[in-house]
Amino acid sequence: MMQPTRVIDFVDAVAVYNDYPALAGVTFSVDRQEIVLLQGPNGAGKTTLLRACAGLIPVVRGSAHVLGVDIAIDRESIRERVGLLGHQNGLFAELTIAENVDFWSTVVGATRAERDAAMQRMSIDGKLANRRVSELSAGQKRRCALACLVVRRAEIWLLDEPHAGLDAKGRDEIDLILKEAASAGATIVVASHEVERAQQLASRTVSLVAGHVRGVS
Amino acid sequence: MMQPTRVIDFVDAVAVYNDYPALAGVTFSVDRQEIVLLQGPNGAGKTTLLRACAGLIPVVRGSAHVLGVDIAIDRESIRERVGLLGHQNGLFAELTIAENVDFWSTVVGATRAERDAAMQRMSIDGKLANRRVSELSAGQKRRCALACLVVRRAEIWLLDEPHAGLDAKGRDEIDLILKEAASAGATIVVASHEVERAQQLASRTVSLVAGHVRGVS
Amino acid sequence: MTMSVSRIAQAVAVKDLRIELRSRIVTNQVLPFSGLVMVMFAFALDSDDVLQGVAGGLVWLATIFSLFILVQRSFAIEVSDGALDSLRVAGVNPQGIFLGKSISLFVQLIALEVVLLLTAVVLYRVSLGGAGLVLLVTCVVSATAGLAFVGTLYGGLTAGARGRETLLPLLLLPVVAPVLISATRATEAAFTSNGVTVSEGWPWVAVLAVFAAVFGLGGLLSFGSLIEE
Amino acid sequence: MTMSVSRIAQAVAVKDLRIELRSRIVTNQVLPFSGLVMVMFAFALDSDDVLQGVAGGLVWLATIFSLFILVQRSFAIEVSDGALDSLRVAGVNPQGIFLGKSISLFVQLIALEVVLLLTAVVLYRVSLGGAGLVLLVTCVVSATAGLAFVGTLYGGLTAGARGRETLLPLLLLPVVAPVLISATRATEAAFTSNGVTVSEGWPWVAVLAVFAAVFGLGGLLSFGSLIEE
Amino acid sequence: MTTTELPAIKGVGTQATRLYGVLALVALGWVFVGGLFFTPEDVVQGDAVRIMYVHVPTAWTAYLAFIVTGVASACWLLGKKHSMGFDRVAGASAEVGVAFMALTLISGSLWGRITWGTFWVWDPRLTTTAFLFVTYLGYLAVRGLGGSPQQRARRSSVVALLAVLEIPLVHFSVVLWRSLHQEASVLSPDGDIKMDGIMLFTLLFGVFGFSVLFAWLVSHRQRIMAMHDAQRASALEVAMVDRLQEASS
Ligand code: HEM
Ligand SMILES: Nc1ncnc2c1ncn2[C@@H]1O[C@H](COP(=O)(O)OP(=O)(O)OP(=O)(O)O)[C@@H](O)[C@H]1O
Ligand SMILES: Nc1ncnc2c1ncn2[C@@H]1O[C@H](COP(=O)(O)OP(=O)(O)OP(=O)(O)O)[C@@H](O)[C@H]1O
Ligand SMILES: [Mg+2]
Ligand SMILES: [Mg+2]
Repeated sequence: MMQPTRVIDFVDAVAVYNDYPALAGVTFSVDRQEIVLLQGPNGAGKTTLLRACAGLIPVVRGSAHVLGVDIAIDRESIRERVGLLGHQNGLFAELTIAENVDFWSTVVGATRAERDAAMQRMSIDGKLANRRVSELSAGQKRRCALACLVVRRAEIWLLDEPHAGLDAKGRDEIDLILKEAASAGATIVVASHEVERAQQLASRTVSLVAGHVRGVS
Repeated sequence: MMQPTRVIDFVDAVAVYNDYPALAGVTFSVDRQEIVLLQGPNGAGKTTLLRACAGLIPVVRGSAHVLGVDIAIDRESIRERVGLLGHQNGLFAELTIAENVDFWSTVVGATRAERDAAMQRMSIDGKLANRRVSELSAGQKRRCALACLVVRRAEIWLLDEPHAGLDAKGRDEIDLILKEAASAGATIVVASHEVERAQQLASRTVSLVAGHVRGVS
Repeated sequence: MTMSVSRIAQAVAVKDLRIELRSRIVTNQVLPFSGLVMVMFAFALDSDDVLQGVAGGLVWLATIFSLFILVQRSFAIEVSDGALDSLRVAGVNPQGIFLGKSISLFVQLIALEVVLLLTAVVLYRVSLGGAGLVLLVTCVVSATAGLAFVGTLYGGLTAGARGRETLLPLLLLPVVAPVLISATRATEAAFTSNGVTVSEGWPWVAVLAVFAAVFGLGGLLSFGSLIEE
Repeated sequence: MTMSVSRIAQAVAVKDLRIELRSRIVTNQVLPFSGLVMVMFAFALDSDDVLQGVAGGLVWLATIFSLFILVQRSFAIEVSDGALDSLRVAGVNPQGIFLGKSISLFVQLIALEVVLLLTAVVLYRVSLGGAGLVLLVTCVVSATAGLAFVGTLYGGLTAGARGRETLLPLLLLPVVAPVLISATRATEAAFTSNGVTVSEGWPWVAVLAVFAAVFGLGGLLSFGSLIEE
Repeated sequence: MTTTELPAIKGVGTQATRLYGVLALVALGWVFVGGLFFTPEDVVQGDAVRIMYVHVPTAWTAYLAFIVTGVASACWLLGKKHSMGFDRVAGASAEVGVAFMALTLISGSLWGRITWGTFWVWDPRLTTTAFLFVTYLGYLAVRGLGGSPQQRARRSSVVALLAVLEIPLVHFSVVLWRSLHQEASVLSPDGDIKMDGIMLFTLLFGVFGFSVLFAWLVSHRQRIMAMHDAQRASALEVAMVDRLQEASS
C-alpha cells in the first residue's frame, strides 16, 4: 500500500446538485495524520465537501484525489478506507445499539474486542446497549452512530458536526478518540459550528464561504 | 385572559415511553418572561420535558399546569399559546421556505408583514426563500423552522437545541430574537448542550439527570 | 387568534395539492400504476366474458389500491419531518386539517377515476346513456367523498405508527369494502352491464352517500383525538 | 479488510429478518392484507365457478401485491436514516447487499405463499396430488427466487429517489407479469384445475427458472452501480 | 452579473438529417398514396387492411427503437469513457419508440374495432404489447428521476438492458399462447411470404419509411438533448459566477 502524505487533494473541484454549484471551485488538501476543521456559514458547502471526499457526490470539474486515487475515475478502491459520519446517523431503528454495532463489525470485519472497545469509548454501557435505537434520545443515537464509525478503523475519518446533540462528556470523548486516531495514523476532517471547541482539536482550519475556500489558518 | 405569573408548573411529574419513565418525578416551574435553560447529559429527559410542556406527551403522575391549566385534563385550550421547535424541523420538503412560512402564517393567522419580518430575522433573503426545503443544507432548514416558530408569536416558546446546526451568525440571531420575545412578554424554555452560550441567554438553569431535576441555578 | 375551520382546511388542501403538483406523483406514477392494476386483473382472469361483466368492479378496485398509496403519501408528508407534531402543538383546528386533507385526496382521486372510467369505457366496450351518466357522476362523487373521508380518518389514525405502510391497507380494506360493492353495482347499473337497469343503481348511490356522511362526520368528530399521542 | 460476499450477504439477511421479526410486519399486517386481497377478489368477481378456476392466479396476484409492500419496506429500512449511504461509503460489497436482501425477501415471501396456498386449497376446494405437489414446490421456489431478485434490483434502483413509493410498483408490475402468468399456469397444472395435467406445468417452471437466473445475474452485476449516486 | 455566451443556434439539421428527412418523406408519401389507392382490398378484410401499412411498420420500428436503446445503453455501460452521447441516443430512441408503440396500439385498436368488432381484447400479443409500452414508460420515468447525469445513465441503462428482453416475448407471444392476433406472417419462421406483390412492396416501403423517420427523429432529438446539456453547462457557469459574488461579498 502506497502511503502518500497528501491524503486528500482537491484542486478547483466543482460539485453540483442539479445545476446548483454547492462547491464552486474548491482547492483543498489534507496531509496524513492531520486534523482539519471545516468551518463556514450555513450553506457554505461543508457537508457537500465531506460527501465529495467520501465519493458520495461526484466532482464534475477540477481534480479530486483521495489516498492518491482520482475519485472521478475510481471511487470503489478507496471506499473501504474512508469512514463518514453525516448529518444522519445511518442506524437501523428496530435494532439495539449492540446489534447495530455488531452489524457494522461483521461487514467491516472487526473483532468482538474492537466492538466492545468502541462502545465503551462512547460510554455505552450494557443496559443502554440493549435498548432499541428507536427508543433513544437524540444524543444517544449520535453516540451509537459514532461507535459504528469507530469500529470501522478507517484511514480517513470524515465527520459532519460530530458534536451536535452530544452532551459535554460525549464531546470530550469524541475529541479524545479523534486525537488518538490521528496519532495512530488516521487523517481527520471535521465540519463543525462549535468553532472554539473544534479549533482546540484541529491543527488547521479551512473556512468555506458560498462554495469557495475563504481562508486557511 | 388570566395572567398567572407561574406559567409552567410541574410537580412530581412522571412521563413514560411504554414503561420507561423518561421523567421520573420532575418538579419544575417557570415564571412569565423568564428564559430558562434545560441542561443535562444525553438521555436525561430534556426533550421529554419540553414535549410534555407542549402537551405532546401525557404526564401520567404528579401534576402539570401550563398557563394555569391542568394539562392532564385539558391540553387543547393552551395549545395555541405554546410554540415548540423540536429535534425535527416540521417542514414540508417539497415546498419552498417562503411557502412553508406562508402556510404557518395562514394557519395561525399572522399577517404578511409578520411573515416577512420573521424571515428577515433569520436572514432568509429572497433568493433563499424561493428554494425548496429539500434542496437546503441542514442549517438552512433549521433557519426555516425557526422562522416558522417566530411567526407564531406564542406566549410560551419551547426550543429543543435551537443552536444545533446554526452558524455563529444564526446563533446570535436566534438569541436576540428570544431575548426580545421575552422582554415583550413571552416565556422561554431552551434545552441545549451549548451550555456557555445558553447560560448567557438564560436567567436560570435547570439541570436534569436521569429523569430527575438535579439542580437549579 | 383562532383561525376558522374553512381557512385552515383551505390552507391544508392548497398545500397538499401544491406538493402533489410539484412531485407529480398522481399523474406520473399512480395513474399508470392503477392502469396496470386493471390490465393485471384482466390478465389474471384471462377471460373476455368475465371482464365485460366486471369492468365497473375493476375500476373501483384499481381506485382503492390507489387510495392506499395516496393516503400513505398524504400522511408521509406530515410525519416525515414532524410537521404533524408542530400542527398539534400549535393547536391548529383538527377539523380543518381533516377537511383539508380530505379535499386534497378527493381532488386527486376524482382525477384518477375520470381517467380510469374513460379507459374502461374504451377497453371493455361498455355503453353509457344520458341517465347512466347522471347516475355515474353522482356515484363517483359520493363514493370518492366517502373514500377521501375514510382514507383521511385512517391515515390520521396510523400516522406516526410504526409499520404504517402496511397497517393502513389492512385497516382500510375491510372498511372500504362497502364502497367497493356499492360503487361497483352503481357503475354496472350506469353501464347497464349484466342486464341491470339504470334505476337499479340509485339505492347503491344512497348507500355511498350514507357512507360518506358517516365517515365525514366521524372524521370531524374524532380526528382531533386520533392524531393525539 | 474486505469481507467475503457470503459473509456480508449473511449479515444483511440476518439483520433484515431480525428487523422483520421485531416489527412482525409480515405476520401481523402483510399476511392479513393479502388474505383480504383474496377475499376482495372474491367479492369483485362474485361468482363461485370463476373462483375455482382462478384460485392459482389469485394466490400469485396477492403475492405480487405483497411483494410491492415488502420491497418498499426492505429499502425504507436502509434509506430512512441514511444507512445505505454509510454502507456505500464503507465500500461494503454491493453483491453481498444484493444477495442478503434477496434472501430475506425470499424467506418472507415463501412464508407468505405457504399460508396463501393453504388458504386457497381450503377455501377454493382445489385438489393436489403427489406429482402436483412436487411441481408446486418447484414452482413456488423458482417463482419466489425470481420475485426476490427482481424486487431487490428495482428496490435498489428506486431507493432514495423521491416518489419511490409509487414508482416502484410501476416499474415492477410489467416486469413481474411473466412470473404472474407462468406461476399461475404452473399452479393450475399442479392443482389440475381447468382440465390441465400436471406435466403441462413444467415448461412454465422452466420459464420461472430462466427469469430467476436472468434477474439474479443482472442484479449481481448491476446492483453496485444502481445504488451509486 | 455577466451573461454567458450561448452558442448560436441555427437549428439542429445537418446534411445527413436533411437527406433522411427527404427519404422518409418520399417513402411515407408512397405508403400514403400506394396504401390508400394502389394496393388492392383484402379478400376478407376489405379496405381495413390498409391500416396494416401503418400498424406493422410502427410496431417493428418501435422494436428497432428499443433495440437501439438497449445497444446504446450497453455501449454506455461497457465503454471506458461512459460517453454521454450514448446515453442521449438511448433516451431519444426510447422516446421515439414509445411514440411509435403508441401508434401501434392506436392503429391496432382501430383495426380491431373494424375486424374483431372491439377496440381491445385480452389477447397475449395485445397484452404483452401493452406491457412493453408501460415498461418503456417506466424507463422514461427512471430517466426523469433526477440526480446527476451519470446516475441517470447508470440506472436507465440497466433498465434498458432488462427491458429489451421483453421484445421476444411480444414477438413470440402469438406462438406461445394461442392468439386471436395475426400470427407472424411476414417474418414467419418458415420464410415463405404469402402476400400480394404490391402489398408487400408497400408494406416494406412503410417499414423503410418509418425506420428512416425514426433515424431522423432520433438524430434531431439527440442533438436537442446535447444542446440542452450544453445549456445546462452554461447555466452552471452563470451559477458559479453568482456563487463567487456571494463568496466575495
Ligand atoms: C390494439 C391492438 C393491436 C396491437 C397492440 C397489435 C400489436 C402488434 C404488434 C406488436 C405487432 C408486431 C409483431 C411482431 O412482428 O413481433 C403486430 C403485427 C401485426 N398485427 Fe397487430 N396489433 C393489434 C391489432 C391488430 C389487428 C386488429 C390486426 C388485424 C386483424 C393486426 C394485424 C397485424 C399483422 C398482420 C401484423 C404483422 C404480423 C407479422 O408478420 O408478424 N393487429 N401487431
Ligand atoms: N420513543 C422512545 N421510546 C422509549 N424511550 C425513549 C423514547 N425517546 C426517548 N426515550 C428515553 O427517554 C429518556 C429521555 O429521553 P430524552 O429524549 O428526553 O433525552 P434528552 O435529555 O433530550 O437527551 P438528548 O440530550 O440526547 O437529546 C432517554 O433515556 C431515552 O432513552
Ligand atoms: N439536495 C440538494 N439539492 C440542491 N441543493 C442543495 C442540496 N443540498 C444542499 N444544497 C445546497 O448546497 C449548498 C451547500 O450545502 P451544504 O449542505 O454543503 O452546506 P453546509 O456548509 O453543510 O451547511 P450547514 O452548515 O447548514 O450544514 C447550500 O446552498 C444548499 O442550499
Ligand atoms: Mg452541513
Ligand atoms: Mg433531546
